[in-house]
Amino acid sequence: MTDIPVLEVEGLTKRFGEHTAVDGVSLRLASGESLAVVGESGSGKTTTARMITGLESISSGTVTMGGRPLPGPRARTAERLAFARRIQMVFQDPYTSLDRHQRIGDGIAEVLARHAPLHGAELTRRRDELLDQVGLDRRQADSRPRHLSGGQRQRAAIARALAVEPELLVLDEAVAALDVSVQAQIVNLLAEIRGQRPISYLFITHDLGIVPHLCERVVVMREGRIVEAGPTAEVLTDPRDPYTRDLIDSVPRPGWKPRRRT
Amino acid sequence: MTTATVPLLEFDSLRVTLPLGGTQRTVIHRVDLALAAGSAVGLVGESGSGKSLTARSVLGLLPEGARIEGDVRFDGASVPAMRQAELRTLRSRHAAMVFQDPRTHINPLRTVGDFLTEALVSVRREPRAQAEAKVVALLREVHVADAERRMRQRPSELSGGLLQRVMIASALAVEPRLLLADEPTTALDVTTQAEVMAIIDEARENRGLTLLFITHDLALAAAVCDRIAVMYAGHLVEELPARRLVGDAAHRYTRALLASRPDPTVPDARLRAVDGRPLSAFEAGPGCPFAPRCAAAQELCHRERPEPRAVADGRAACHFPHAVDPQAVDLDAVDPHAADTERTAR
Amino acid sequence: MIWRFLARRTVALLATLLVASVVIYGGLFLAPGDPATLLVGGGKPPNPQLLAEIHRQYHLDDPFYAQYWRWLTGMLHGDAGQSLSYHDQVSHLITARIGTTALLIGYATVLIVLFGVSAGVVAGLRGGRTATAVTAATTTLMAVPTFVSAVLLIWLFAVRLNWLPAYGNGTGLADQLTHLTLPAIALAVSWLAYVAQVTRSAVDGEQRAEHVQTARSRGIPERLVVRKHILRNASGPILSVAGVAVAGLIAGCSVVEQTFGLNGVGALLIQSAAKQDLAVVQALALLTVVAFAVVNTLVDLATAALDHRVPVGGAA
Amino acid sequence: MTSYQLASVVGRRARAARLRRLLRGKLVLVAAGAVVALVVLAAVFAPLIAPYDPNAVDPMAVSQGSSAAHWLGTDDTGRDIASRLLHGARPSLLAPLVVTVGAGLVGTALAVAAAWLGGWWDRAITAVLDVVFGFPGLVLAVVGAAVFGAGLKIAVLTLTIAYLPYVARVVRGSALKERNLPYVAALRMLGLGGGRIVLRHVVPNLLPLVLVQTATAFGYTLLDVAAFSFIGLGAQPPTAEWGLMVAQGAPGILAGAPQESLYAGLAIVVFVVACSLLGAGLSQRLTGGER
Repeated sequence: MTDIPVLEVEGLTKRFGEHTAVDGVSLRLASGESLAVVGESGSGKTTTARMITGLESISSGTVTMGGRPLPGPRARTAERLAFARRIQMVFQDPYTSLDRHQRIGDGIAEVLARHAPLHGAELTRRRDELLDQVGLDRRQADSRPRHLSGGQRQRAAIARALAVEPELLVLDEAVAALDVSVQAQIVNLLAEIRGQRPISYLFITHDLGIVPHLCERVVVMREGRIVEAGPTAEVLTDPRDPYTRDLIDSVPRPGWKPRRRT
Repeated sequence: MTTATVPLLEFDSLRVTLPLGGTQRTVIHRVDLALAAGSAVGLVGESGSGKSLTARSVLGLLPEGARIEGDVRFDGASVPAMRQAELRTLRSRHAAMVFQDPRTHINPLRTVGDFLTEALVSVRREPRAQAEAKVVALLREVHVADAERRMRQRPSELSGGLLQRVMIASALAVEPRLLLADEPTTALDVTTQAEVMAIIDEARENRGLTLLFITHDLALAAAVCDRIAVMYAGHLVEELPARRLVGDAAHRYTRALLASRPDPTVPDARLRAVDGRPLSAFEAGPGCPFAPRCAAAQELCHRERPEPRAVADGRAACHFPHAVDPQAVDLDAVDPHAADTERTAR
Repeated sequence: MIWRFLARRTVALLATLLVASVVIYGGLFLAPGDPATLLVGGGKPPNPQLLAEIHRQYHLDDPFYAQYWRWLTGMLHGDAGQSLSYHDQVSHLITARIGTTALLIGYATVLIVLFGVSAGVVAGLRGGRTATAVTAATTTLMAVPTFVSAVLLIWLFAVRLNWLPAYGNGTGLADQLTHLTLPAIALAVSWLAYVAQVTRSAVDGEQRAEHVQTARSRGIPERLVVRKHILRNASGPILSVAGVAVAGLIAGCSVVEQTFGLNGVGALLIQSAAKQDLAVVQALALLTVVAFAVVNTLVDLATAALDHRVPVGGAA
Repeated sequence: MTSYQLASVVGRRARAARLRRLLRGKLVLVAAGAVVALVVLAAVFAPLIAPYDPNAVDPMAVSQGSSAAHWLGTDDTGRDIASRLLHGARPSLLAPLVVTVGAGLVGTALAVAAAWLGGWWDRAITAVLDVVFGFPGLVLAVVGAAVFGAGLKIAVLTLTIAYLPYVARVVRGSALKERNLPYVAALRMLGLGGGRIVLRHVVPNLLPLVLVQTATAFGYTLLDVAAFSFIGLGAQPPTAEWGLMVAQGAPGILAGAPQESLYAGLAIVVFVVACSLLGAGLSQRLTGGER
């Protein structure tokens, strides 16, 4: 089991008409590992994530999870549920990634009931346990999304994803829409969750700043291709690719001065 | 900065209330800030801090029904007291603003050239040809290649980074003395952000502009500004020289903000979160607005609102400012309870 | 790009009209029993000899597509057949009446554009009380159906005040216009209210747009902000709602013509429907659908020309 | 983010105005709701509250004005107008109700199917609806009357078909937006079936919109049905129906007895205004202030 990678992506490509959005991307993610995919707009990072999660069709290349291919669009219920337990996703916008008419707790209970033979009190107990893990209380569980702050909604989205106990969690710009002080809370929460259970992260981000706090390895994408890959500390302190260097040099930090590339 | 000269821009106990939800709600509690001519000040805060409204008050662009107490003075003249004609002169000749999202802030139906020359032709009565030559030169100055062609294009044909340069050029076109930049790079990629900031920095230097830079990014503000002013829930909580930010920030909130965005290239920099979410100005209680989230808060902090006091060569509105230690940067002092980060998550 | 857009819209228009014509013609065969009885006209007891004659004259024993094709090609040549209740060529009936209808619709259109658009613009720009007043007035007017406003207008202006004639067409342009004034108002009023409401919200929306705020922050005089930014950008939605209104007038004119005793094609449509004179109904229904579709297409084209953001090609 | 502040700045005048409208709106909403409820109750209990048989002719009391015996007067055959209005509320309300509910249900189902299934299904459904959209409702009803003979049933059927594309267009647009929201993708990834996502999540989220649409459309459908009866192709005499009453009272206007037309017309206008205010108020409550 440990030898089989959680996720293996080979030559993944996406074409929209004449435009190639993702061009031969290959990734490998071992069990419990956390990988950051860094890139700017148009780098193809989100399209890559959407192909891996089955939300976007694949032009060419393969995605295997635990040695099995992605289920097709006409997959049976059992296959779909099994896939759900392999991979889950937390989306960028906490305002639209929750059903606005469903109470937070009900949303989690719905997912739990779908995946586990849980009923009544046991279901409620498990639901509250999940909510507690992400730092939400009963009052928030009984609220609809619009009464929660951005950070709280993102916690709810994380709890919902954890309800199926996935092997891999794809975080698609999951903290980008939040205030700076709240971003840190969510990043810490994610780090803590990984400390407690065997889960892998695929962290899609444009923001290099958070990467070292969550991921051991990083790949940098530009215009659909991977330009650099390696251990986070190595890539951030000693980038090989000029674009990676450019990206790192563009992050404001003490003593930094904005410079034009041209 | 000598006290004898009049600052180009001065906020004097500015307080703003807006009619929201049936009552007059406070959106800015208190802002005291002076910008000397030629200086650059970064106004930093999270959502609901009131930083954007503070900038808007300079151009008299506050929402209808806004009530202003205190004063905003441009070159000694009170902006809230200005009549329409004076306000128009201020906007068209002395101060210009760069907005966050150029895509929505530029009329999508008209050409880039129309947008750039509009103020020159309609307000300053410059001949069209002269105005066009001027803005084409400006586009080149902000490093827009192919300026003549861009003039004839419409906003939808330009990328976000390019459009923001157009916005900057249009601000520079009126040869203002004050540039207000409201999160000009938030909608842009990091590499584009660096370029756009470099362009603003360059223009400021070449023209001796005064800059009020609104952002949520402390490090970015510190990189292009002389002084930093931090806002929280409608209060200006700290003001200090940019170069002393990292070591000498006295307000707990400023330090917390710094600790939640450590330098990614420094190994083992620790990410420290503050509990809770940023409050909006109208949610602030009677005490220090940051007290509910502050690890060092005492009983006094919840009861009494701190007055801004001089700390080193800046000011901070904090009952228990972080003691400045010139020897070491002790970020841990922000957070005396080691378990606090974890409590956040629980 | 624009030509491809034009071509696509034209093809769509023709396809719609083709399907519509099949439906209109095919409706005849939906009715239970022998379609010939329908063609005779309601009320009369079917006379076998007459039925046989009609079968022959209308080629009712041919297959459907052949009949349809004959009918359609006839229509395209201006030959809409024979009306059994009016004992006249359908095309004669129509040409004699279409002028009145066109004048009525034109009159109502002018009223809508003149008063509806300006009320909306003023309400949108001034906001506050003006907007509330206009919204209240238009909400009420939209609820007044054409036939009720017609009856009210007749009662007030023709009976009580005796200012304007209530019935008939009149002779000569001036007299015709006088006779058409009350009908045009009755026809226009609810659409005028609708156009005013949409115009108000379009202007109000632009008024609050961020690019308008930019223009104000640059010290552009308010008069220019209004003209070059607010009205310029709101003109697309205003134009398209005006188009919808004109299309609505085409559909609504029959009620007005009927009420005011005007001799137009709308009244003809109602009367022949009541007599189940299908040849006339089919011709007029097709004419209405054509006019309706052409107006809609023209408005779409004009909107696209005004606002280049409307995608005209395959890719935006 | 600053967009919040921006919104509050940009929404300036509107927000203050909306606030005032909301306060006043509550009163208006209650008033409109009361009118609608009253009319509906009157229609339901018409036989109990109407003072006369709506079809009882009284040659001794022809075209009378208001009196203690006949509150709203009598028509040209001496029938009591008040009783006819009360009874007339039944077909006048029921016919448009069937049209709106029918068009609302079928239109929503078609729209959601088109948006959810996408591709070929979407194109086919949209094309059909576009053709129907090319027929003005009244013209379709007139053709129907010409083929099948005049009557309310045929009017209801044809108007239902004519209204379909209006409902479906709006709902399809929103359903498409809804389908592309991340929460739908999230639910799919969580292993929920398409049927459950549509019925338990997407449709409930569209419901406020459909409700507002139908509430507003109801009033205007009533106008169309009444117009159809007015021109003589809908309800047939001696049925008491509002549109027909306006028509039957029309000759009386020139004769100086406008009461039948006026009161029937008034009934239509008041009820439709109440409906559209109710729709507007509901739309603010149900779809406003979300997110």
